[in-house]
Amino acid sequence: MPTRHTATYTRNAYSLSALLVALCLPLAACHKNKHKQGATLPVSGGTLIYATDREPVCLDPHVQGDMPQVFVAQQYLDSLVSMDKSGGIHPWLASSWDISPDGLTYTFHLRSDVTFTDGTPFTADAVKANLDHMANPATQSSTAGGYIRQYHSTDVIDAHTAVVHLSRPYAAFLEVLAQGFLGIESPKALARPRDMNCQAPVGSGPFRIVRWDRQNKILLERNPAYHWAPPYALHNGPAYLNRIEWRFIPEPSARFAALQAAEVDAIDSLPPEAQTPAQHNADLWLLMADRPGNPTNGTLNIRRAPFNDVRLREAFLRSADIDGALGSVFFHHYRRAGGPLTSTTPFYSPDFEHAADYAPQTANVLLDQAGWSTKDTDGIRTKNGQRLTVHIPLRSSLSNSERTLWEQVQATARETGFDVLLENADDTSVNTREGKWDYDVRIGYWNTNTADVLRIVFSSEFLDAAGISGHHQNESGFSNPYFDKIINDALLTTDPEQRRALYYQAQKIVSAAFLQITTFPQTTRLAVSKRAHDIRLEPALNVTTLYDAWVEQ
Amino acid sequence: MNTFSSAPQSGLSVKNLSVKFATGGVTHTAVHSLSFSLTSGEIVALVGESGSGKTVTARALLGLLGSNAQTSADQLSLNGQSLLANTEQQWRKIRGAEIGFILQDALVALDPLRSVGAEINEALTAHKWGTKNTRNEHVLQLLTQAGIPLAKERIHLRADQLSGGLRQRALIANALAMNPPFLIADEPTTALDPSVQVQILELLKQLRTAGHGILIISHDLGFVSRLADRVIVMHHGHMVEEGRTADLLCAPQHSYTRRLLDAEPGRRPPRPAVPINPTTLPLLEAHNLSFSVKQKNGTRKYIVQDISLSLFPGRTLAVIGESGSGKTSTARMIMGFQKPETGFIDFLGEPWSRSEKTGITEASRRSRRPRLAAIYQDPLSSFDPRWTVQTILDDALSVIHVPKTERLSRSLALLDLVRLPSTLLGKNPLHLSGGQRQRIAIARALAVEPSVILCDEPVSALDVSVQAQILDLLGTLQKRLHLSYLFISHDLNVVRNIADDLIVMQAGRIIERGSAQDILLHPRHPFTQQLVAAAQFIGDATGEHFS
Amino acid sequence: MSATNSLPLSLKPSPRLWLPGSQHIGLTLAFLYLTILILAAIAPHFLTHGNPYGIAPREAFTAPCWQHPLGTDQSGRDMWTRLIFGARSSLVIGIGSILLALCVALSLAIPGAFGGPFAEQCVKWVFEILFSFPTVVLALLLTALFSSGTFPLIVAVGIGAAPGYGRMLFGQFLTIRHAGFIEAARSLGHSPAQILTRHLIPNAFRPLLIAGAMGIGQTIIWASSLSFLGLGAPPPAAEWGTMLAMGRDYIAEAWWITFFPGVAIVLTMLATTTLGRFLKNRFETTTS
Amino acid sequence: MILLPNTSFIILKKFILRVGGACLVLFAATTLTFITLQLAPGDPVTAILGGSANPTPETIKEIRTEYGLDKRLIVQYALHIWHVLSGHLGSSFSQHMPVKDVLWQQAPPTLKLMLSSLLLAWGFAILSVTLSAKKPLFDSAFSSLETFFAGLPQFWIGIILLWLFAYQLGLLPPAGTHGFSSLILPSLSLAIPLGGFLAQVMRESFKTTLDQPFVLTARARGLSDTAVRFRHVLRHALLPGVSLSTWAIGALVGNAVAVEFIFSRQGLGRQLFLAVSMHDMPLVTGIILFISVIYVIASFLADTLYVIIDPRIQEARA
Repeated sequence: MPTRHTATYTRNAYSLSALLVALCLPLAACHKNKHKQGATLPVSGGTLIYATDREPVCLDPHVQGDMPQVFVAQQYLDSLVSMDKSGGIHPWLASSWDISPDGLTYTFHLRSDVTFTDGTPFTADAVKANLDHMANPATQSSTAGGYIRQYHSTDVIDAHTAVVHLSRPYAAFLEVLAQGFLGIESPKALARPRDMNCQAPVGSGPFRIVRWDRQNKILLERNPAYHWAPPYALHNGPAYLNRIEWRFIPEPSARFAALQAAEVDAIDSLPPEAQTPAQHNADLWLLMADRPGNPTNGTLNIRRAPFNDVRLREAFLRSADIDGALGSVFFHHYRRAGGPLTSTTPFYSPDFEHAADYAPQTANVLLDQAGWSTKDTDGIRTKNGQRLTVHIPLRSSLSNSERTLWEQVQATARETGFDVLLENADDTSVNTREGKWDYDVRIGYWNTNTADVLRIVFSSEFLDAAGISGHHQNESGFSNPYFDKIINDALLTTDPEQRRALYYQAQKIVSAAFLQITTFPQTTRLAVSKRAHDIRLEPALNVTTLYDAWVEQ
Repeated sequence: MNTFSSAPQSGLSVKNLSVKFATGGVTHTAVHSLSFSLTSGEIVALVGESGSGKTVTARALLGLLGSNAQTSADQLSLNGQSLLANTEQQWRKIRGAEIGFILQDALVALDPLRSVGAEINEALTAHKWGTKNTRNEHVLQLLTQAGIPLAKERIHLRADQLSGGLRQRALIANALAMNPPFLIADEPTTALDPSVQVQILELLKQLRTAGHGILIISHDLGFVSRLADRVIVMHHGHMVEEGRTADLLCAPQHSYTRRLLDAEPGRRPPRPAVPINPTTLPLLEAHNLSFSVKQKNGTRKYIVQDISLSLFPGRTLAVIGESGSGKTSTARMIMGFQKPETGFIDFLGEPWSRSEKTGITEASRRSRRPRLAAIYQDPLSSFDPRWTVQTILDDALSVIHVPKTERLSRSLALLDLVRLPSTLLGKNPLHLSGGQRQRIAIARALAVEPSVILCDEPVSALDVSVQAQILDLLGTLQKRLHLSYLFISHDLNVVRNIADDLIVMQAGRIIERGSAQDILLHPRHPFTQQLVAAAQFIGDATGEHFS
Repeated sequence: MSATNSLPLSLKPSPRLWLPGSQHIGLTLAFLYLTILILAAIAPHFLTHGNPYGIAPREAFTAPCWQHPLGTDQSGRDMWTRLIFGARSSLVIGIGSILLALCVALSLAIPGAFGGPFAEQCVKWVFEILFSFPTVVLALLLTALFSSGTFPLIVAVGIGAAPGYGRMLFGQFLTIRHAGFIEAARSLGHSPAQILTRHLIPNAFRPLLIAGAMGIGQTIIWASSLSFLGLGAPPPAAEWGTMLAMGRDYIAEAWWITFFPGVAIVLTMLATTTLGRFLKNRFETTTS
Repeated sequence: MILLPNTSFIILKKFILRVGGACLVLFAATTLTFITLQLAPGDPVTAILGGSANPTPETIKEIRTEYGLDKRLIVQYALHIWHVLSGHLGSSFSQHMPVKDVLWQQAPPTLKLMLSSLLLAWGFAILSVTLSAKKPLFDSAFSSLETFFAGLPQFWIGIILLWLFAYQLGLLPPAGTHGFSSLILPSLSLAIPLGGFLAQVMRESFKTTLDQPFVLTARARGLSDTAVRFRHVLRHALLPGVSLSTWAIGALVGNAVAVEFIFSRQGLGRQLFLAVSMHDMPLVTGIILFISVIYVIASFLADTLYVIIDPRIQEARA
C-alpha cells in the first residue's frame, strides 16, 4: 500500500538526518574544545584573521596617511626609533642618535644587520630615500610629509650613519619618527612609481605583503629573517604567525558577528553596542587603549558668525549634552574627553577636562548677554531677526554612533535655542566646504603621539597651510600670537619640564577660547578570540601589532 | 489519393449529458440532457450558434472541461466502457489514442513556437509510441497521408510558415497520430478561405471512408450539409432537432432550425439585376490603383495591381477575394489612408487621392470625409474604449456641426434607424453583443450623412442569424437613404443578396467583374467558378459534384 | 467568425472562485492603510502625542512595551511617533518623484510615439543610454550638487525611474496610436488636433494613472534605499529609510529600530500596488 | 541562391547598426559621467589627499598637474574621451591603481552575485508560476507571495536575512567574499524582490497562454497538465521575463550597492559608491562604462534569447 510505504520512507529519512546531526555535533564540540585547552606558551605557525572597519587607499603610509594605513603598515614596516608607554624614545632601526645643540641636525647611527624583505640591506641611503620620499610633493603625503615640514636634507656619511638636517628646530621630530606613518621602506621599492608602491610596499617588518584583494582582505606572511624587534616587543626573532589575513568588514555589527561566529580571530573598532556582549562572552578578550592626540571633536569656526563671539562658543559647548549621548548610543563604554589633548598624549594635563561641561543655565545666560535674547515660534533664539543657526556638515563616512551623537547634540542645543543643521554630504563635498571655511562646526580628530598636535590644530601657521585649495589644519581659524609663540617655543627645547610648562599654557589658552566640543578620545578597541594570544598595541600611536601574537593550533 | 489505415469498429454513446458551470456562486447550465451516438464510419454534425453548448459538449467528451464544470449523464461511454468516472490518468489514455481532437485554426491550435513535426511527435510520445526513429518516420508518414506534399522539408516548419490549407492538414495529422477511431473536429474549416475549405472537406470525407467516426462541431449548416450523415441542432444548450442531413434540411421540424436555415445568406436569392443608368455619374471612381511592398530580396511585390472601379449612387459594389487578394489594401487606398503608387481616385467628382505629388492633402479631404463613412469587421476596436454609445454618436454628429441641443434627439433617431432600443445610449459598447456593436457602428456611419459607406467584412464575425439581420438592415437603409455601398468580403454568400455589381480579386488583380447576378449564375473565370461552387448551398446535400 | 477561439466568458475555468472576496479584503486593507498614512502625513498629532525629535538618552533602546508600542530608537525617541511623522516625507518623496518620473517619461514618450520615425529612433537610443546609467550615481551627484535632503532625493529617484516608465508609456502610446478608433476618427473627418485631444491624450492618461498608483510604492523603496546609503533628509528628520539605516548597527540588540520602518515601507508598497491593480482591473473591464 | 548575398548583407547591416548603437550608448554614458562629475562641487584634490590631511602647497600643485586638473575643461574632456577610446581608462586616484585593475578585481564578485541572484530569481519565478498559475487556491496564494516579494526593499530583506541566518542561527557568514557560503544571503536579498517581479510578469503571460487553443490541442493529445505547462506554456511566458532581466542586469550594480554594503562584500557597487563620493572621475567612468558594456551585452543576449524562444521574431525583423 502506497501510504504505508511513504510513511516508512519518511521515518527512515528522519532517522538518517538525526544520525547525521548526531555525528556532527560531537565533531563540532571537539573543534571548540580544542580552542579552549591549549598551552600558554607561544607556538609558532597558523593564520590569524584580523578584521577591521576601514580599508586603506594605499599600503604605503607615506602616501596620504590615514589611520587604516598605519594599522596595517605596523605589521610590515619598522621605524627608525620606537617609543615606550610613557613617551620615552628608544632605538629601533637606529641604534643611537645625536642631536646638535641648535636642534637642527640629527645624526642617526643605524643597525647594520637589517635587510628589507626584497633583500635590499638597510643603510643610510634608505633613511635618506625615505625622508626625501615623505617630503616629495609627488608622493602626495599629507600626514608624514606634514609632520616633517622642517625637514631639509639628509647627508649619508657612511653606510650606517645618516645626518638629517632640519630648517627649524623641531623637538617633536623623534616622536613623530616613532609613528608608523613614517615607517622605513626599501629604497629600491620606493623607486617604483607611487601607485605601484601603494599595492605592495616593501619594509623590514616581521611580515610582508603577499596580496591585496581590495574591499576584501590583505594577505601577509611571516618574514623569516626578522630579528630586529623593537624594545617594547615580548620576543625577538621571526613572528609566531605564519600568515595574517587582514580583512575588511565595514559593517560594525557584521564584524562583531563574524568574531562571535569564529569567522575571524580579532576585530578592531569594536562597536560600543557590542562591548557588553563581548565582555560577557567567555570566548573573547578585549584590548583597548586611547590613542594620543586631539580627541574626537567638533571644531567651531570662529571666522564667521555666530562663533566669532566667544560667548556663543561657550554657550554652544555648554548646551551640548555629550554625556547623555555617551550614555545612550555609546552604552557608557566611551569616556568623555573634555580637554584639547587625549589623556595618553605626552604633557597632557587633566585640569581642562571640565572646562566646558554641559550647563544649559550658563548657556542661556551667555546667550542673553550676547544679545540673542528673543526666541521665535520654533523656540530658536534670534537677534535682529536673524536665527541662531549652526551648520554642521556630516561626511558620509561618519559612523552611525557618531551621527547619533551629533543628532543628540542637535536636540539638546535646540533646547537652549540653537538651530543646528546637520548636513549630509559625500566626503569630497565636505572637504571642499571645509576648504572654503563654509561650516560652523567641523567634525574630526587628530591622532599623533605628541602635544605638538596643538600647533597643527590651533596655531596660525596652519591657517592657510595648503594655500591653493584652501586646505587648513587649523579648522577653528584661531589666531593668537601669544599661543603661536608658546607652541613654537615648545619645539625649541628638549627639556621635558620646560615643554610640560609650555604645553600646559597652550592647553589653557585653547580651553579658555572654547574652540572645540571634544567628545571622546580616539580609541583602539580590539576584541579578540581567546584562541589568539599576545595581540598588542605599539605604544607610539596605540596601533595593533601582531608581531608577538600567536594562535592556538 | 490519400489512404488511411482503417479505423477499428466501435461506438461513442451519450445519454442525457448535462454540463453545469459554477461561477462566483451562480450555476449556469451549458448543456441540457443531450443524447446522441457516433459510430465508426459516420460523420455527425453538432450545429448551433455561439452559446449553444456545442463546444462544451465536445470538450466534455474528452474530459477537458475546467474544474468548475459539473458533468452528469446517464451514459457517456466509448466502446461500451463508461467514461463518467474516469480519472485524469484514464482520460489521458483516451485523448489522442481513442478520440482525436481537431481545433479551428491551426495557427493558434498548434504551438506557434514549435515545428509541426515536433507537435505531432509529441502526440506519439505522450502515449509512449515507438522509438525516436520510428516516431520520426511515422510523423512523416502522417503528414504525407494528410496531403502535405514534400513533408520531409515541411516537418521542420512551424504552423505560421505553412499555408492555411497545409497547416490545417498538419493539425489533422496531429489528431490522427495515434490513429484514434474517433475524431472531434471543432469548426475545422471556419477560418479558412472557401477554396481551402473544400479541400479539408474532402480530407474529412476520406477519413470517414477509412472508417473513422467523426463529430463535427460547426455553426455553418451549409458546410455541414455537404459532409454530415446526421445533424444535431443545438440552441441554448438544448438539442432542438436531430436527423439525417437531407431530411433535416429539406423538412426542418423545429422552428429554430427553420430560422437558422432561412438566415443562411447563401439561401437567399441574388438581388435582381438593375442596369446602371448610363446618364448617372459615379460617386467614387478609382483608376489603375497599384500598391507594392519591398521584399526581403529587394524586389517589389504587388499587393494591388491595376485596380479600377466605379461606384454609382444607390448601388452596392461588392469586392470579393480570399485573404491576400489585396482587397483590404484597396479599401485603405479608397479611404485615403494609403497613397496609391499609380492611379487616382475621384470622389464626388473631385480628386480624392493621387499617386503623384499634387495638392491633395489630408486637410483637403477632410471636409469630404463625412460623405464617405466606413464600418469594419471588428466594430469594438473602432470605438474609443472610454466612450459610451452616446459619446460615440455625439462625436460623429459634431463632425457635421449638429448643434449640441439637437444631438440627443438625433442620436435617438439614429438608434431607432438601426433598430436599437434607446436604453443602450448610456452603455459602453464593450457590454453589448456583437450584433448590437455593429449596429452602433452603422449608426455612427449614418450620423455623418454619408453618400457612400465602405463596409469592410461587416458581418464576418457574427453568428449566422445576426448576419442576416445586419444584412437586412443594410439593405433597408440603402433603399431608405439612397446609400451606396462598397462591400468588401471573402464570402460570396454574404453579398449574394446585397450586391448589384461584383468584382472578384485574386492576387492583387481583378479577375472578373460584372453584375452580381451574372457572375453568380454564370461565373467565367475558373477561380470564380470555384468560389461560386464553394458557396453552393444545400440543395445537393451529398455535395458530390466537387472534383 | 461566429465560433470564437476561446470559450464563452462564463465557461472559462475560474480558479478565482473564492478570490473576489479575498481581493475585496485586500483592497479594503490597502485603502485603510493608505487612509492612515495620509492622515499621518496631514495631521500626525492625531495619531500620536509624542515628539518625534525629542531625545531621551536614558530611554534609548527600549524594547516594545505598553508605553512605546514599537520601542524606542538609539536616542530614546518613540518609534511609533517617528514612523507616523515619517509618513509625510515618505509620501512627499513617493508622490513627488513619481510625478517627476512621469513628466520626464512623458516628455520622452510623447515625441517618441507621435513625432515620426526619426524621433522614435532617437527616443529609443535615449532610453538605452538612461538604462545603462546607474541611478545611484545620479543620486550621489545630485546630493553633492544640492546637499542632501528631500529635494535632491525626489529629483534623483524621479529621473532614475523615468526611463522605465518612459519605455512603458512609449509602448502604450504606440498601441494607442495604431488603435482602430484613431483611424475611425480620421475617417469621420476629425483633425489631428481633435484626435490628439479627444482620443490620444485621454487614453494615454489611463496607463499613466495606473503607472502612477503602482509606482508610488516603488519610488518610496528606491528613495529609502538612497536614504539608507546616507543620501536622505538630514537629521533629525524622521525618514523611514534613514531610520532603518541608523538602526541596522543595533539589530542584534534592538531589532525593532530596523524592523518597523521596513514594515512601513513594505506595507506602503503593497497598498499602492493593490490600489494600482484595482485601478487597472477597473479600467480593463471597461476596455477589453 | 540569389537570396544569400542579400541576406548576409542585411545581417551585416544589422550588426553594424547594433554595434554603432552600443558605441553611442557607451559614448553617451562617458560624456554624461564627465558632465555630472564636473557639475558636482568639490575639489578632487581634497579627495585624492583624504580628509584629515596636512599636505603642503607643493603637494597639491603636483597632484593638479599629475591628473591634468589644471588644464582647460575641454582639454580635460578630450583627455577623458581619449582614455576611454584608447582602452586604458586611466588611473584611479582614490585607489592609487589603474582603473582596469580595479575592474578586474571588483567585477567578478559582482558578476557572481548578479548571476546567482538571476538564477535564484528565475528558479523561483518559473516554479512559482508554472506550478500555480490558474490552479484554484495556489494561484492567488502564490501571486500574493510574488507581490509581497516584489514589495520587499533589497536592503531591508538583506538586513533581515543577515539577522536571522547569520546573527541568530549562525548558519551563514555575516560578511565577506569567501566562497559559496558568503554568496547565499546577498544573492537572496537581490533575488527575492527580482523573483517577485519576474514571476508577476511571467504569470500574466502564462495565464494568457493557458487560454490559447494549442494548450487544448496539447492536452487532447493525452499530455498531462504539468507537461503542457512546462513544455508549451512556459516557453511563451519566458519573453517578458527575459526583457525584465535585461533591465535587472542594467540596474544590478545600482542595486548591489546597498547589498554589498550590508554584507561587507567586495564588488563594483560599493566601489562605485566610494568612487563617486571621492569624485574619482576615471574610476567612476570606468565602472559606468563597464555597467554599460554589461547592459549592452545583456540586451544582445536577450535579443538572441528572444529569437531562440520565439523564432518568429527573427523572421519579423528580417
